Amino acid sequence: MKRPISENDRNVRRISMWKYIAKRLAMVLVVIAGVTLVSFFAMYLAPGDPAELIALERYGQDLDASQIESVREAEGLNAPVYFQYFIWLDHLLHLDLGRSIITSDDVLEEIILKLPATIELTVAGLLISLLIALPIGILSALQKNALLDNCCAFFSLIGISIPNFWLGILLIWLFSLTLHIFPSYGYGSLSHLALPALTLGISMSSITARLTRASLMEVMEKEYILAARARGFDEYTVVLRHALKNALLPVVTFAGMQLGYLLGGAVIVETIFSWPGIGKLLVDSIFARDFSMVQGCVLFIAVLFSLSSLAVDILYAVLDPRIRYDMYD
Amino acid sequence: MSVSSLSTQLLSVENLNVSFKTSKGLVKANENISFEIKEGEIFGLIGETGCGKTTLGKALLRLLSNNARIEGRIVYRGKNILSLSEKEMRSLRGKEIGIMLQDPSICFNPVLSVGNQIAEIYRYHEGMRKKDAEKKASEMLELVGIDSSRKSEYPHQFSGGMLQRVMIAVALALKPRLLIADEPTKGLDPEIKLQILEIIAKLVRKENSSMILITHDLDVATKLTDRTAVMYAGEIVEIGKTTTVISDPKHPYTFALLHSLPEKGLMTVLGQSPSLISPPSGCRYHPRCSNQLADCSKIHPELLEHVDDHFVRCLFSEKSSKNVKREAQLIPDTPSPGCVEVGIWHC
Amino acid sequence: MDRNFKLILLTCMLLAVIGASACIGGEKDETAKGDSFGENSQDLVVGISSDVNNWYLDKFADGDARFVWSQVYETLVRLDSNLNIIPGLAESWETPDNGTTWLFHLRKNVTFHDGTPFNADSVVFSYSDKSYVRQAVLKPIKSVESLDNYTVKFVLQKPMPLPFYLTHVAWPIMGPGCLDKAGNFVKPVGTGPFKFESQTKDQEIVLTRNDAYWGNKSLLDKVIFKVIPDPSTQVMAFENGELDMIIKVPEYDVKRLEAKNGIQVQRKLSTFTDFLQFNCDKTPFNDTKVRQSVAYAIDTKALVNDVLNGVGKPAGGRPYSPNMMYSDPDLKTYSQDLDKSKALLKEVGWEDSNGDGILEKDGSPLNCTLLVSKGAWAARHTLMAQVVQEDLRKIGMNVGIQVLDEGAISKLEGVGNFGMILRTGYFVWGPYPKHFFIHHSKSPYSHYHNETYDQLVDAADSTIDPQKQKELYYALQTFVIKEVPAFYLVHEEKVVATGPSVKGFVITAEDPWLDLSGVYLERK
Amino acid sequence: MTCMIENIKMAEKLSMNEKRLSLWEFGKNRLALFGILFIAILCFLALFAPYISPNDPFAQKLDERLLGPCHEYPLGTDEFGRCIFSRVIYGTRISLGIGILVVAATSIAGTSLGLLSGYKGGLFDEILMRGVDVMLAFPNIILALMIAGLLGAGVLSVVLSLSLTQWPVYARLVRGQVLSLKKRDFVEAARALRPSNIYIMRKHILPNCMEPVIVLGTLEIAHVIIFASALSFLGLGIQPPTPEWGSMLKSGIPYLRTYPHLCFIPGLMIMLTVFAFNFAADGLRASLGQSAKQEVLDR
Repeated sequence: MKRPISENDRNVRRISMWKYIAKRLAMVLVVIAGVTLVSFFAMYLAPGDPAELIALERYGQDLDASQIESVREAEGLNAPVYFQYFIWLDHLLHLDLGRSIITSDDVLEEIILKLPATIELTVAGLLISLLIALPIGILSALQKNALLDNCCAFFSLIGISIPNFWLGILLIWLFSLTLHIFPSYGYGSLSHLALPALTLGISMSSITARLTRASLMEVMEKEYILAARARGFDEYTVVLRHALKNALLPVVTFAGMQLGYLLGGAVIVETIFSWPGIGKLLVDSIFARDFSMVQGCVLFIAVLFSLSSLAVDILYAVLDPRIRYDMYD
Repeated sequence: MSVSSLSTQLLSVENLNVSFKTSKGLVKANENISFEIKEGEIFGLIGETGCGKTTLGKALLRLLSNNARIEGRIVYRGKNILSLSEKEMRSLRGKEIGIMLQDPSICFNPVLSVGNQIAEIYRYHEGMRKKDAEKKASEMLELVGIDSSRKSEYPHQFSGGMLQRVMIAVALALKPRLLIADEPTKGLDPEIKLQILEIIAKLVRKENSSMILITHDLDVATKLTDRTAVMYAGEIVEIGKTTTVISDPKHPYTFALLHSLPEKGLMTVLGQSPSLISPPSGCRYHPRCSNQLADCSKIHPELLEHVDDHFVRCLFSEKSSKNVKREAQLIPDTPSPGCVEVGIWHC
Repeated sequence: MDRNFKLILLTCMLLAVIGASACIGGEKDETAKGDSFGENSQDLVVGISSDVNNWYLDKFADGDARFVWSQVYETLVRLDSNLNIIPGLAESWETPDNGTTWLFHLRKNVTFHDGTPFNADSVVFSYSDKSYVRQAVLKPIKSVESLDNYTVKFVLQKPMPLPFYLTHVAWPIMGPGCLDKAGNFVKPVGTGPFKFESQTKDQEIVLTRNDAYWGNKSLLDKVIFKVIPDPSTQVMAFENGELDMIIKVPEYDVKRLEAKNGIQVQRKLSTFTDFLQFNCDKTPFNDTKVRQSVAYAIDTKALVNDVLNGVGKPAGGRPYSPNMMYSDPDLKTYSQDLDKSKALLKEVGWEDSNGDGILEKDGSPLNCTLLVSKGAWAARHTLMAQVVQEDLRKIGMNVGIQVLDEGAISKLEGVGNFGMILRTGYFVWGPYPKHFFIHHSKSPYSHYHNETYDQLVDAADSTIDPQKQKELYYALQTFVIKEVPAFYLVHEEKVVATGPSVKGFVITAEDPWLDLSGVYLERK
Repeated sequence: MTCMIENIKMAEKLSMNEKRLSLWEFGKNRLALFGILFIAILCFLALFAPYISPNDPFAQKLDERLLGPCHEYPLGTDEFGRCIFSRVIYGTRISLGIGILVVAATSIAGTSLGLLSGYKGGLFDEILMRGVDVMLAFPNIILALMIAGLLGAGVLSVVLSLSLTQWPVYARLVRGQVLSLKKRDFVEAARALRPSNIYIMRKHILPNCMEPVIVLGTLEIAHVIIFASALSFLGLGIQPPTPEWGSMLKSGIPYLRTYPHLCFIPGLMIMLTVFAFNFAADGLRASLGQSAKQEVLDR
């Protein structure tokens, strides 16, 4: 009577797992489609006639209507909007994000060129945030005296409210201008990475700490922790082997979720520290009114973000053996 | 059920009081509980849910949350458990006294495979190497009738009965001298329930260790236990040899419980158990008691020896044992142990 | 399948990524520190604010790119540090017919970085009609041909002081080796004291010494140009010793850096002048009186002395810094006079009818946008713009500032969608006042159209007789003061700061030009 | 910072189960008082800025640049000799103004959309929710950046861009609410009695959605203020000389080494303001009780 139970238990699980992943995949595809829509039509917010802008770039200042018209022809800008969208989409599917209006570089190439820097920054930021958050969260969840706990609480409250561009400047002021420990700008060595990563990390860590503490406290209330104690394990084993692993599951997903948001934070941090990543590229091209580049960056980031959150969900599904695959709402 | 040497005393509880500070007030979960357990004895704790039996079970291992206050003495083989250090306590838990908490479905770490959770016990307490520990774990699983190939599976992949078996394996992994089993058969369908009881009984007897069986299910108690205590509203109201308690209940509550069994024509206990914050004055059972005296609401009865080693907490039975007897005759066919046996075997 | 394992795996992955990046970083660190900051290394690290986007003569080298070009490429005619014209790759030149034909006699045994000899053909190649300059300021060139191996003949449509034009680093001599067989650009090949080694986009450009240089060879092994757009970041980096030299120190840091010992700050009046260009095709600035009132409203002295910490020279409308040719020393310039400027506005009907402090004329308020480039060339501009804004607020003009990239500005400019632009330079190279061309109707940057002005400019630019040129250019200066097609604010003072280990650097007045001859390093 | 909303949700979701008495929750309410007090002060400053501020925030005194604190200029002067104190005070106007404006707009729009889609369900709901997903697929500062960048800098574009990016949060929240409410008995009953949907929505559903929306709104003001100042900091938001904390911070950077207070003061203001609103939101949440709390948090 044991085998059958276990068997169909297994089947149930496997199926629902794949179903779940498939579902999420479909969802993400829908979202990405929407993302392309948004980033295409957002361009129509820009003042001025795209054809004219491109013509200006091509033929310089003294251009006449005929040149603008010829551009309009060449770029298919006289076709109906939805048609243009589909053409653009078609290019997209062939991984062609078009060329920069200003420098006429290939947008995708440009982005790929900047990608490593951004990834380096975000991953470092994430790691730092975890390095800060986990100890704080765990400590304040476990230790008995209220003082340390309150200190951690206060830290996290500050961390939540401090704007990261200000934090960045404070760090520059302290570590670069006053203490001369880290360089204030630039890309390359670890020492260059330090301040930007710290800025990102700290602003993220506060929230992660909060989450860790909360989820660990929740887990410590669980019956299986009592059971573990009943088996005569010392607190160390109880926490590390039994509590922490469960407590960290939500933290892991959350950390993944943040990887996406770190991309957002990166925009500001990269600009402060002139870190040659996608975020800076985005801001620069906004100032240069390089619409195709802006479009490319935003699209790229959004897609990256959606995919990362998908990956995280799947990771969670794998990490947590007892998954309740609830699609949301 | 062979009751082997009831000689040496293993555990004795001396007027134990357990209370919880809560926002609503002081909850007196246990009030001067006293009983003792001998080597190899199986002791039953019976009572409705919320009468404080689970608390008692946890109190014995000091597993209660830190807002609980425990007074009295719990003497385990000469040592007073309540005065032990955390460290000594740890060496006691699992090794000397094993406990099976209620509801296995929440008592296992969801992200560790069951094999893992058994093996770690050996690794922690006996410092075994991974391989040996796992070997032992699979032996344990086989022992409780689970195919050792399932040791790599996770708790959520087991059915309730299976998990209960695993619980037994965990609790008995270190062959404790005393096993506290809290509602081991709760929410299981009859046949599974039976198997579980079989296993527990078999293993406990085999090791000649003692057991405290906490249950609301009289059948289970009657089948397994040597002695039984009936708890009501945080007190022991009747305690004695199981056979005597069952065959000749002296406390109206026990009586009512007995007759709430199906084959006794389901004479249910009226009303519900009182709050432990402000228990009724006098005899705590009097609001629900079928045969009250005037004093029942005033005087709080003592736990008095009625006949040899059969204690009851009831004014009524103090007055005259006759009345209780008469009560008993009202009921058709008072069960003989034998028929109780039968009754249980196919319940 | 143990979950522990998965968790570990995950963390390992993260660590791996970090580790990898760290290593990459590590290596970069080597090249940066190891070489350039090691004992007695001769690698100069210079901060610039914009990358080199093109290396070939078919496009204009903009921004700080020219500082880099000036190390790799050379021109036929050069200027000394005080803007006197001197031989470059051409040893001498002559014009048989007052400026329509020019003969350049080239320097012998000069070789390009790829070893090919420099000769007349390479000049012809550099000034072929494909070159940017032939399509822009040197449109008038009819032909460029080599008479013999070391003589080149330029034929123009009209007389022009060609040598001055040829001093500009943005149209230098390039070797045919720049191109491959198919005619695509491969690598920069010049004759300059440094060779191109490598470029990391938006980060750094590395040049190595050209040992076959015809002049006296540089004492430096390498020059590393670090691209740091934000000027204040540049200064921080410089003060933290990450840079040896910054070539455009923001005015607000000059005093502090000068005070620091070890750091050397050299200042010299350059050929650039910041000016406020009006959109004369549109209201309100199509009205000369309005432009004049702006000229009266702005206090250029305060601008220089207070906001720019006394770096630079108040122009008060003078289009040329005094160190330029034909700059009229006793030109009557503007100085702030709010009453006068208010009066001028009143004259042409701008009055505050609704008492909101902003003037109106037939219903429409006196608003305009001021375009400012995003600090790539001059950090001071954003500051100056705000002062201008405040000064004009005092006379009831509501100015909105828009900070944009050069590219974005030139777009808006093309559409004519602006009121004023704050800019600097334009047709400024060496001492020759070609700059007046900016307001000429034919100029792509002109927003001013005036027959007499155009005629004056053409006349001045089609003679080589100094006396006549002087008269005409004086006339132009007074014209600009009177008509104010643009109001000239500040004569730029070039500020270069060098670190403790940099020796033997001398600043030149020419901009954009970086002269590293005689520079060497003493690292401690 | 960009992910505050989600963060708070995720974190709070669990911090609801926090049991220990500590600053994490009980303390919050004490802090909530501080928060509300501070907000009150800010509002006061914003309303009476002209009377409170000692100097004209625009007036440049080029000969009094970069002064330290003195009795004429309580917080000193900036790079144009403008009174920092006055500018900070006027800054509250902008920040609060934008915050409240955006939150008002988005909460109304989001709530009504959420109501509809939750109540109607079906295709409309599907489409709207996918829309919401799409909007939330952009790290929100980025979308705001793009829109602001395209529209060109200025107050209007800031408000617009933030409004366009913030509404989905409310929509999703309210929708979730409605879905849970629809199952409740009293709504069922009401339906049985009175078939008019509008009536039911207005009378029964909307009031029950309000509490969490209010809490979220308070939280949102904080985020909007941060976003707005971030945009200005990047130079895409409010343009100088308008006194806005973000742009003040930006223009202070060149003087970071010599006059760090140019950067410190506005930054501190932003942080305290956000601080205050976060506390206030927590306080509200607590006072609205577990239920409302719960609902705010599941998206």
